[in-house]
Amino acid sequence: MNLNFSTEETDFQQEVRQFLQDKLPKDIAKKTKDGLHLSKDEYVQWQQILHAQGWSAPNWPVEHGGTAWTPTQKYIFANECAKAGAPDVIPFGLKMVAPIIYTFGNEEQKQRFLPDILASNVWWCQGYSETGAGSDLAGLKTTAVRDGDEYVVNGTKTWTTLGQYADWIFCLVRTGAPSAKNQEAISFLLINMHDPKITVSPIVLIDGKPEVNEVHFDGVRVPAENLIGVEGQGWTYAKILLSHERTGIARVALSKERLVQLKELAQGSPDGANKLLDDPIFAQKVADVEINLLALEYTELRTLSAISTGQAPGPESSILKIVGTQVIQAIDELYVEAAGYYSMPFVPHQFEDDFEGQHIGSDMEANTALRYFNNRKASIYGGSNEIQTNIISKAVLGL
Amino acid sequence: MNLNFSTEETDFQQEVRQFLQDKLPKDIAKKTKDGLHLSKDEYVQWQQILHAQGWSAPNWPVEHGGTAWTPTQKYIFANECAKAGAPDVIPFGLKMVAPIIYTFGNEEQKQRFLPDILASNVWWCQGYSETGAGSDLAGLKTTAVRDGDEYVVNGTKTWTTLGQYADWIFCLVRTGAPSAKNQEAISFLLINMHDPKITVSPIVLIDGKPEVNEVHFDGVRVPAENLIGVEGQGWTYAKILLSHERTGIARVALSKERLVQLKELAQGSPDGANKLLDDPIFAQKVADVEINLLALEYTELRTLSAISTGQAPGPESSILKIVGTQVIQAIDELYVEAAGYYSMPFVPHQFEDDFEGQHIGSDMEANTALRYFNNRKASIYGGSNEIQTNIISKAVLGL
Amino acid sequence: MDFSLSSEQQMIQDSVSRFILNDYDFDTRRKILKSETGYSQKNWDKFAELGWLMLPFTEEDGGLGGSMVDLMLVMEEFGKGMVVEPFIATAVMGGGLIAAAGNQEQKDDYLPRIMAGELQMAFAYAEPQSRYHLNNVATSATETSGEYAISGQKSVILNGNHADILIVAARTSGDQNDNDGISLFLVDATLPSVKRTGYANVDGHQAADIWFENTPALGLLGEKGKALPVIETIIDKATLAVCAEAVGAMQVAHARTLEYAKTRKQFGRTIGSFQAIQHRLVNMFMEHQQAKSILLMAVLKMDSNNGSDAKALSAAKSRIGKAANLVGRETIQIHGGIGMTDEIDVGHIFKRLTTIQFLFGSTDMHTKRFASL
Amino acid sequence: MDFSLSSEQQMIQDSVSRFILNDYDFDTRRKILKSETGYSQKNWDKFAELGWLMLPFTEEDGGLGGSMVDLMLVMEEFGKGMVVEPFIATAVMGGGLIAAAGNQEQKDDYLPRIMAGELQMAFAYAEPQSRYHLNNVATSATETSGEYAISGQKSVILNGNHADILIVAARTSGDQNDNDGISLFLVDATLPSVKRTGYANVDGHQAADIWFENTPALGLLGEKGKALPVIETIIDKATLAVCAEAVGAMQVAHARTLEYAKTRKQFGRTIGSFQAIQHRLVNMFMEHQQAKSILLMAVLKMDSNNGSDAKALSAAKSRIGKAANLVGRETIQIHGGIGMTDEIDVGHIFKRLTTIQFLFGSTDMHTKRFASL
Repeated sequence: MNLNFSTEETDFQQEVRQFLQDKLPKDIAKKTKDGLHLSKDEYVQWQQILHAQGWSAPNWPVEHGGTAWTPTQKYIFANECAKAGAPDVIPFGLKMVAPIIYTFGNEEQKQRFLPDILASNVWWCQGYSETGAGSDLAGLKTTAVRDGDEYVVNGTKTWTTLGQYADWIFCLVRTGAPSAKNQEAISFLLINMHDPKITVSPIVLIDGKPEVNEVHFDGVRVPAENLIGVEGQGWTYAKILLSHERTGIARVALSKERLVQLKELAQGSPDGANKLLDDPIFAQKVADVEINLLALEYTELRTLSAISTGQAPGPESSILKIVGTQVIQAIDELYVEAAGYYSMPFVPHQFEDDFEGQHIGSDMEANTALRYFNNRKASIYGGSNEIQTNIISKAVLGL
Repeated sequence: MNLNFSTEETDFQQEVRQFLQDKLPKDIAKKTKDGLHLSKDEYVQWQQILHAQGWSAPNWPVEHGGTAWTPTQKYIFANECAKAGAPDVIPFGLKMVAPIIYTFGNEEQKQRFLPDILASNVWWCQGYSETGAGSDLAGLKTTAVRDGDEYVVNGTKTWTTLGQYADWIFCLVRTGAPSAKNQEAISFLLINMHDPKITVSPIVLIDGKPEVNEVHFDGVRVPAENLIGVEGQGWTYAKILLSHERTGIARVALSKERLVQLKELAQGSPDGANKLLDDPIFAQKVADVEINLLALEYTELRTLSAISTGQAPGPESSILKIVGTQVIQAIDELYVEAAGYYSMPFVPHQFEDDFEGQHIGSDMEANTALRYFNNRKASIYGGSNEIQTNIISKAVLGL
Repeated sequence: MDFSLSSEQQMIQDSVSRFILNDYDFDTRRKILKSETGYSQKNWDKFAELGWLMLPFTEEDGGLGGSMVDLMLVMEEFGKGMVVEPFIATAVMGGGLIAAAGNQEQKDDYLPRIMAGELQMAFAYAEPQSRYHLNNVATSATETSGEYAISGQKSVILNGNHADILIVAARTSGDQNDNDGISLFLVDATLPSVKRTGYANVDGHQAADIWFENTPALGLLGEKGKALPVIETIIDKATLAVCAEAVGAMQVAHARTLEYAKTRKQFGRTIGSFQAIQHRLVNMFMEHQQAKSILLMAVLKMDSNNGSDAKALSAAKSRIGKAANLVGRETIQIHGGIGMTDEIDVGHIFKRLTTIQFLFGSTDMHTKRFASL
Repeated sequence: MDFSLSSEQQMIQDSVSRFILNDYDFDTRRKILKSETGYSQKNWDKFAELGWLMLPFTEEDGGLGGSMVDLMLVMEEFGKGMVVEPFIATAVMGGGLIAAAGNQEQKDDYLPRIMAGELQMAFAYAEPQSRYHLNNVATSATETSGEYAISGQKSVILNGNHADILIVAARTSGDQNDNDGISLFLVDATLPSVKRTGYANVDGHQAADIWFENTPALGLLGEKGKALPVIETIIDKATLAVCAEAVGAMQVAHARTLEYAKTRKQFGRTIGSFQAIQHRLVNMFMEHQQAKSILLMAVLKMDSNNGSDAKALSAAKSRIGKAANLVGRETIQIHGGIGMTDEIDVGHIFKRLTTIQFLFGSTDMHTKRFASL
């Protein structure tokens, strides 16, 4: 057993640090640390900086533009990015549709789509969920009926995160007869969002932001060449992807950085004659979360270690998403508590770049409740924690 | 709305206090406060003192020896008893079989059994549970086959609390064919424990005490006149009783008194240079439990108030058992924590009356872990908390 | 011992309940939130007309002799509709302070107008550094020939942007954390030396940060330097009000979630047929019942102790805060994505249940206060 | 970064695992508990023979250079069998103190006998008033012409009744709570001035309260008055040992409960088919995994820091204490009545998981210590 980084790994860490210091725009880093929403341009700007460095897609195969990093390097990269305040890359292109294209797509599709995803020239969004088909995706109703060389798509996708910016959407659609078994009726289709028969309507969430959307397809004609793989295999492709991507799912690096900031906030939060962090009850709650996060970090490292020594990830990897979201939400609550009265004002305009009025509380304080509200989704989307628990119960415990 | 006691109620409170001061044996009170097991003689002694006062069966109808107290009087009585350290009466005769006898028994059975129960001349135990039929009583297998004027009983009952002392046992037995519907196959039978074909084998629990037993029936012949009510109705009788008895199920009075003592213990527990109760974390945990108990007390009072104004108890009454056991077990844990290292020694002999050696820790400390272990049963027996939750889900929430 | 309502109390409850049902549905509330003031003057007039603004005041002061029970009844129903009109700021705190500390002239001047719905009030007590410590006051009032001038900043003052009159806690002597030396002042909120930045809170309630710079006071309210006990009592009363509101809100949250679980299908079954969801719905139910019980405890103890029982109040705030936390979180989680949207009420209930946990002192702070008393 | 075991480490794990499987089943353990000494000399001899008693010592001291990883491997397996032999008292604490603080003569005198299984040790540190504060020492040692005489009481000393040699923490100067002025002494446990009351703890481990009255010490161990850091380091090492033990015990507790849930039927179905039970079993599983992870963290950090990392250790004790609490309680609750009986192992696992939560400092104490470092 050995916890130490090799010389190569230490060098790599240094290289990442230097890159972030030189290339990460300061305003983007500040917004990210304060937990503020970035604009489309800011995301694209950062992802293109990563691309220029060759680091926009660490998980891709090298021949398509991946980095060939070891799990340890990915761990180092994630930690350094979080510490520096680098925003997460928007996952829909780089982390979600690309692996499906390079794994199941044909050569033409790879040539056509992957370079623009790698370079963040094109913004993708995800079309899985529907009203009535949330955690239970097999119940989806959007249809794609073959008509000559095209599919005609009708239906509505929902919870489409940042779909308002998207050039393309990847969809699970029903191509089989309604009576067909669910698994064999679903296909994976790429659709150009600029089609006039697509309308996007924003859904405002409880943090007041239109982060997600409904996407309506009203007789959209999609070339059959946009079908990935075989008709009727879409659900299989999507599931393989879900179980494939483990690195970073626990959001350890981000939570570590947020705890550092939380302690700074609490150290600076007056509590009458004292500081909030001197309150033994608050300090104990922070320590509890910090300790749980430390355990989670080692749960993730156990998984990485298994992968890097060629073993299959053990049962411990199944808990990463659940515990990861529990930690995120616990940290959110502590932020709200640290902000006290200043968690209450709803002042989104003060985060605008051109805002010149009186700031209410610090930006970090004013954002705590919104972030708390927004992050309730962490235990709901991507397979709710209840679904994750059912999966562990069945797959790991054999119940 | 009105929280105050009437003059009559205040007078009654005074009368109860005086009685307890005069009549409750001091050694019994001390043992009870320290959470120690009492001997059979001590239980009987106290119950006969209550009987002499006419207070051994507050819930019984007046014609059989009840007190005709109002719910408020019962509440006062329970609180004063807990404060004074009066032990609970053993429930099997006075609170469990007696109501079944006076509600469903015939005149002869009432004459024969009730006076001795009232006077604690006879010790009863309960024969419901069996291996394989715990929370799911309908699965019980002990049979009573009619043979002339007798039933022949075969089978084994388990978890029979204090059955080693019992003169009589009340049993749920299967009188119908194995194929009959469960509800119609079960009868309620009273059986004399002195029958030589009954053997009692103790089950040692994790606190090291043989508090419960297995009771084996090996062809025991029971006169048919010992059947209560109608054959096949036993399960109905037992269920009516279970839903009937609400007063005191939350153990509020006892928990209140134990919290008072816990705070005394923690106030006297050195913690290096300080006292344990000055530790903000420990104090907060005690306060959390105390507050939850206060809420529970008012949940019980809401139930009593509804009953005393002639209404049906509301849905709030369904939570009394669950929250009551949660509070009991939380208090147990705090006691163990307060005792620290002195929660660990297993020294049952030092609680014996004639023990003359060196005491290890105070008696209260030395008993904390045993009580903690023993009270894990509180959420298991009498319908486990899982069963209670299922009942609320179905009956109250309509799920 | 009797927990049933008197016929007068039943009437109050019915009246507020009808209002919520008929005049305060979710869409109406949304419109109110989006209006310029963020609350409805029409509703406020109605509150006055129905006598609800008289409830917190004794008959001697021209009110309806309102007890804590009355306050509980109103606020529990308000909680079911998530009422955003500034009842607590104006009637409970503003009017309450004048009733508790004012001289006859001040009472005669303000109370009738408050009860008539003609005057909006705010109580400016919290400061950026004070957190929940009511004795921590940096805002100062200096006296010059009988006139007081106030300087300092007040934080997140409910109804602070709409108030006609502010009651300001300011220090007339002592150090920042002294219990003695805090005084209350009536201040004309429209003076140019009162700078207000108003906003809505995340729960839709209106609030403001307020800066005073040598602002002349209309007058001293109560005894100079001795305001802390009065402040504590009125904050406790306001705390009781939000406790009752939370209990009402939790009832709706639980009912909505139960209803959703009974209708929403996943994997071909209603989600309420899954035992894990059932047990969590039972847990929410138990939390709500325990919250309701401890609210009753605090109300009855305060009423039997001249309207003040800090230990009982803190027990209630602590326990209700815990319940609000669990019920709020579970409401969203069991609803899933739809519960996260601005479109339906549960997300808004969740937000209000969240702010109530921190309003007038956090759950932990009240637990600690309970233990210390 | 590599968490796989070396072949030597794998051998240790296999060897202890085989012993538990073949020689330490539940019935054998019951017989050991009921024996006069409460532990098995035969097993102890075997521990010596297999070299396990040499594991905690460096090669320089004649041991096997045992790292924290080695200690973890042994203790995790011991936890699966709930081993009651005094490995921690004698080898980890007793021997560990001599190795850390003793002079060469003392090492030569004691360590070989400890490693050979010929000497039983106990570390007498806790006192009735000290709780978990290692600096709180009232027991005194007074010097007369180079000889020390010890007086005072020590509480719940593991293996205290069977130890041949005691190591006693006593104050040679300073006030009761001073960090300076604590010294360690070797004491012949069989002297008449050493009064011992032995007993089994609720978890089956042997312990004693010990009274010293002008008891002559065999000698000073380490530097006079400077023992506190040595004591802290060795108690941390013992704490790590029980943490590893708890992780092993939790694994068995979870496995037993899972097995029971898959076979026990209620209402015509296995209880493991009820979703509420499934989710609770998953929760237990997650607690065990998190406990295992933080144990690894502490072990690796301590090993990379000369065997000592108080912050990492306290994090582990805190997190593992929480996990042990939940896993222990759920094991009993899901088993129901049968889990409460002395007859099967789960009740005993529960008891050991309970005592470990308070041994060498409670969960809360270690959380606080983590935050303070």
